[in-house]
Amino acid sequence: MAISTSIWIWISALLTLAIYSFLYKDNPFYKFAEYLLVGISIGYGISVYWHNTIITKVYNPLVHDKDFLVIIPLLLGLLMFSRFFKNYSHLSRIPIAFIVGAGTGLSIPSSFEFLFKQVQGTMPTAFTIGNLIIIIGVITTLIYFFFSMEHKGFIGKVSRVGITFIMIAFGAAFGYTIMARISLFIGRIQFLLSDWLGIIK
Amino acid sequence: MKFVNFINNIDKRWIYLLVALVVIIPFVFPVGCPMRITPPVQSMYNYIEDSIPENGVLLVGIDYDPSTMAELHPMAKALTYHAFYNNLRVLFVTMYPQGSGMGQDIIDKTLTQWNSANPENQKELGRDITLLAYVPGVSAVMLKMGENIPATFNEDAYGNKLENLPVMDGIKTYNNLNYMVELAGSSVVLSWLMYANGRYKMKMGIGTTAVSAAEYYSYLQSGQSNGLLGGLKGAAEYEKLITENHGYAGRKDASVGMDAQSSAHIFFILLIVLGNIVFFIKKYKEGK
Amino acid sequence: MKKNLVLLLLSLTLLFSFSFAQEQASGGTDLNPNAISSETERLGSMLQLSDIPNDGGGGIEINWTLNDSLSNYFITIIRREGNIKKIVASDLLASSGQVRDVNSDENKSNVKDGTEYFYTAVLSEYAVSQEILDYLVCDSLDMEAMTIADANQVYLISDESGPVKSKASWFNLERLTVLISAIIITFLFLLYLQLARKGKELYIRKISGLDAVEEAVGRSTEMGKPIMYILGIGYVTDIPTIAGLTILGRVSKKVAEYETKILVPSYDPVVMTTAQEVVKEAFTEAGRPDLYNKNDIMYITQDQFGYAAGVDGMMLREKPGAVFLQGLFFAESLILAETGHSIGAIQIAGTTETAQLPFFVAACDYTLIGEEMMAASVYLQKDPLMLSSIAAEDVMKVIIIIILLIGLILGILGPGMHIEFFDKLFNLLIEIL
Amino acid sequence: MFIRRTLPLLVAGFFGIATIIQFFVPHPASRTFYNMVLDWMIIVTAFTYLMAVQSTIELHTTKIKRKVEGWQYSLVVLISLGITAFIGILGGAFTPSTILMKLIPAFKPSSTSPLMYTYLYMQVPMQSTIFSLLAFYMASAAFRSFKARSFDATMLLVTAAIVTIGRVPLGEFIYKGFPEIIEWILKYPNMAAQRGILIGVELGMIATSLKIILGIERKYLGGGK
Repeated sequence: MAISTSIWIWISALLTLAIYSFLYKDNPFYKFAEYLLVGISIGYGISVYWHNTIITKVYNPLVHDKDFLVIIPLLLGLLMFSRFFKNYSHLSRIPIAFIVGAGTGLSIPSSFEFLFKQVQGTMPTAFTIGNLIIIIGVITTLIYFFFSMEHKGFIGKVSRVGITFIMIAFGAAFGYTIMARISLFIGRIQFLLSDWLGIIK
Repeated sequence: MKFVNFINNIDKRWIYLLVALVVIIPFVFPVGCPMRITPPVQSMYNYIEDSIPENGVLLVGIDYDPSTMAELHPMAKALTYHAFYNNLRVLFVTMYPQGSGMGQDIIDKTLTQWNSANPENQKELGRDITLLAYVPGVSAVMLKMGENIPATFNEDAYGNKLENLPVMDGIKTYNNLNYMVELAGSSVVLSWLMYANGRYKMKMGIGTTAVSAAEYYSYLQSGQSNGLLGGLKGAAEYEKLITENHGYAGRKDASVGMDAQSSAHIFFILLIVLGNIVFFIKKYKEGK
Repeated sequence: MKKNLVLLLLSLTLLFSFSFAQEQASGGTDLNPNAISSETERLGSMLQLSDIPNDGGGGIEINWTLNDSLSNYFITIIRREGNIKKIVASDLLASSGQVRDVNSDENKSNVKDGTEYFYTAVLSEYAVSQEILDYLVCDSLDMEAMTIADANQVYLISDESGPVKSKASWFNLERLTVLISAIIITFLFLLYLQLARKGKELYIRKISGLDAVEEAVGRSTEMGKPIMYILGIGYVTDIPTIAGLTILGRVSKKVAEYETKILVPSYDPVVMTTAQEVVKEAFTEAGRPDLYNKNDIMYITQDQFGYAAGVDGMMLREKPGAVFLQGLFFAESLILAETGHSIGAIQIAGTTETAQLPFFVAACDYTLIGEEMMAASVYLQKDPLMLSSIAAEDVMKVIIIIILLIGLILGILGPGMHIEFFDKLFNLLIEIL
Repeated sequence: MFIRRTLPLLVAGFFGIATIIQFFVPHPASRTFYNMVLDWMIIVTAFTYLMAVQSTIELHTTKIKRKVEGWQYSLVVLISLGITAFIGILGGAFTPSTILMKLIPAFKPSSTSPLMYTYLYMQVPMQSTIFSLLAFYMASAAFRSFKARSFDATMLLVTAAIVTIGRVPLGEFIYKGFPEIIEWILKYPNMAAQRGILIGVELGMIATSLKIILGIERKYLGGGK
């Protein structure tokens, strides 16, 4: 294997290095890459919204299917722009209220279902030390999140056990995330050493 | 105290440099740390090795994008090689537009490498392997595959009609496929388990990122999946298995990374320990 | 506790009706293992048809039971509606035992509500050829025939089952428990709301980290540095973001009192404009509307790492003395917290994402964990109406703990000590949840 | 006053309650409503994204006009944004658009769209590189911030260390029992605490959602009475 001849690989490699240069210190190369990323990610977002929303959800239903109900969200969306006119800026609250209202309405039932699944999963189907630990862990953690009682005396001790459980969980999550992030760095190094420079097989 | 001050005021760029070295050096001078094969990896390997007849079909779900490519790409490659060694046909399928690029990349690389290493057993795009075209709809697509795979996709990702491809001979529904390995780091795994495995009784294994591996252990326990590859380590174990049993000699993306992974983890532990020693010395001195 | 009892009782009734329905549907045809080779064997009417319960109509469920020895055979299902025949599914494994004839996105009127349908099954050893499929749906086929054959194999045809009609339900009984618990929490909430209105004082414990807000703003002012408030990458529909906005109101009021500057880089323009209004109001409340600068609350980009890079760069340029990270955070959390740590800012973080909390705990001075953060936003308002939600949540927690304890006791007595009665009760409890 | 405050609260309340009721009703009418609300949300969200684009363009044009330090970088943003959006809209997002295929016959329905090139070779490498910077930040955090200050922090540290070392070949080489220990930690104490936190968070979410629907929580509308 030898050094890559593909212009695209070179672009990727140079941009990768430009971002790593930030580890040394902030510099024009990093700044260039940073701003470039902002620019192209917005450009990408516009394109995706254009094809997946504007065309498929607004233009096609309106023009091809003659579904005039689409005009309502269209107007709601346009109301967002009232923000640019001082006297009418409050109108933009209506589309926001719509998104928030419908969003919370959609989330409440699934939150409950999720809750049930968690409680159900905690039930000890077999009597083992492990299951006992799970029940104790869940209950003490919940008691840590008690707000209408002061954490003193018995409650205080129980919530101490709860926070210990929380810390063990955080430790495990931390360990696993270290592993994943190092894998990502390994991935970039492989790209640089192999796809670009061709040093390793 | 001098030492403590030195450590405390150390420029963090030195730490960055060390991290980089700790990862890069094992690449250039690999050690090849011995590795134990974990049971979930072994069972996936055994299923593909023993339970799929020659010319059987392995379906591989490429449902990841470049952000988790480092962990999942090596798995896809190892699985493809394993299928080639056993003369199985491989079908790639993706539920995400970005997955298409990933799949094409794997097919490209594995075919070139395989054919140069095994001139006596050439593999061909369209006959032994292909990538089904991307069709939007996720769960709708999975369900439709249970009724008619060729009608769901019509074409492969290279624009060839599926009915003209030898790789698709006799493939109509999930029943004609022997095994599926789903590679993903997101909730799409659950959809596959619900539809392909739950509704159509497709035998399934999962390959996923280190972050999700802990979560997906529960699918292993429930028997919805009979194997699990977790993170770069899982991929490395799989590479080890095909190396030992089939004499695989190509590039081992994951195994090569394992030395780096090991050394980086040790380095992290050292950092934490050192940081704490300094912390306690300082506390002790201040306490006096 | 009374409510809890009602929940149990209601769910109990529900459960019985379910098991009753299932009993009705059971019972099947056992078949001679050699059935397929013997042309005289009858399959009988092996299919059980039913409307799929709790759906929006347009769905028929077809069940069958076959002898285990036939589990590797293939089943093809044909539907008849008047004289029109259609293949519903072909080459199903006989062992799968069930298939659903439903509407799909491509064919929305596949199954019409109220229409009478009849179903027939065809059993074969190997996959069905296209010719046979065509033959099965053609008019000339006599549905009374029991077997047909082609060059490869013999096909066994069952008696026709039906008629069956699909219908739409108005209430999904499977979701009754959700409805009941939603009613319970709403009731508790309204109860405490009423109590609060009548002047009952609701207690909320001190949340460490909140008292640090003033200290952080003050120290930052002393050093002549701005404050940075990061709302994460959530949208205004995300509850953690809303909680973050509430805390922002409080922080910016302090900022106005200290006459310093607050920077709010945003990920989402709606969050940005909302944040602008929140800050503007807080400044007005503090009597310093003149200090409010709309441009200090700016939009960066709606791209996770583009945002992280942007905020990171801004942090290094502006060197804020205090950094607040309150909202929804994902992988970018560590970049932000570590950069904040490196410029020596006091950091107060809070999020509901469990995967990110370890880094906040590690790199920040104070961290509000999960529900603590949401409680903090309530605590800051000190509004009795708001506090009532905390009280309702705590009662729900007590209920959950009690259910868990009941489960534990039943678990010890039932699956643990194999006392059948408790075993049944335990399974019932699991079923309800 | 009505339009400013009451109407938005009514809108939020109506759609909140309607979507909750929808959850319990499987009838086709309710499903049509559900799909309609989802589509509406997608459309309105697209407009809020448009606002985002407008804000960015405004921010950077102001910088360029005023020649703020580093204004050249703002030019980078505007130019790259313009080019990407242009080729994206004209040339298709994931697969080439029909216009592009007519203009340049080399593009087939199965080939990669031009936008995907900027995505695969510019956006992706930069994003995954920034992601991998986390490995470095984490190293520095491990060194500087991970102190066994208290019993809690010690627990966190010890667990993190066991998981970190036990999940790599070298760790297994050092002590064979590591995988079992880690499995145990993940399955029991870790799972228990995760559940406890999640139950708390979900309860908090439900309570806040209720307050929104009832019109008690109104921070999302911005301040103002």
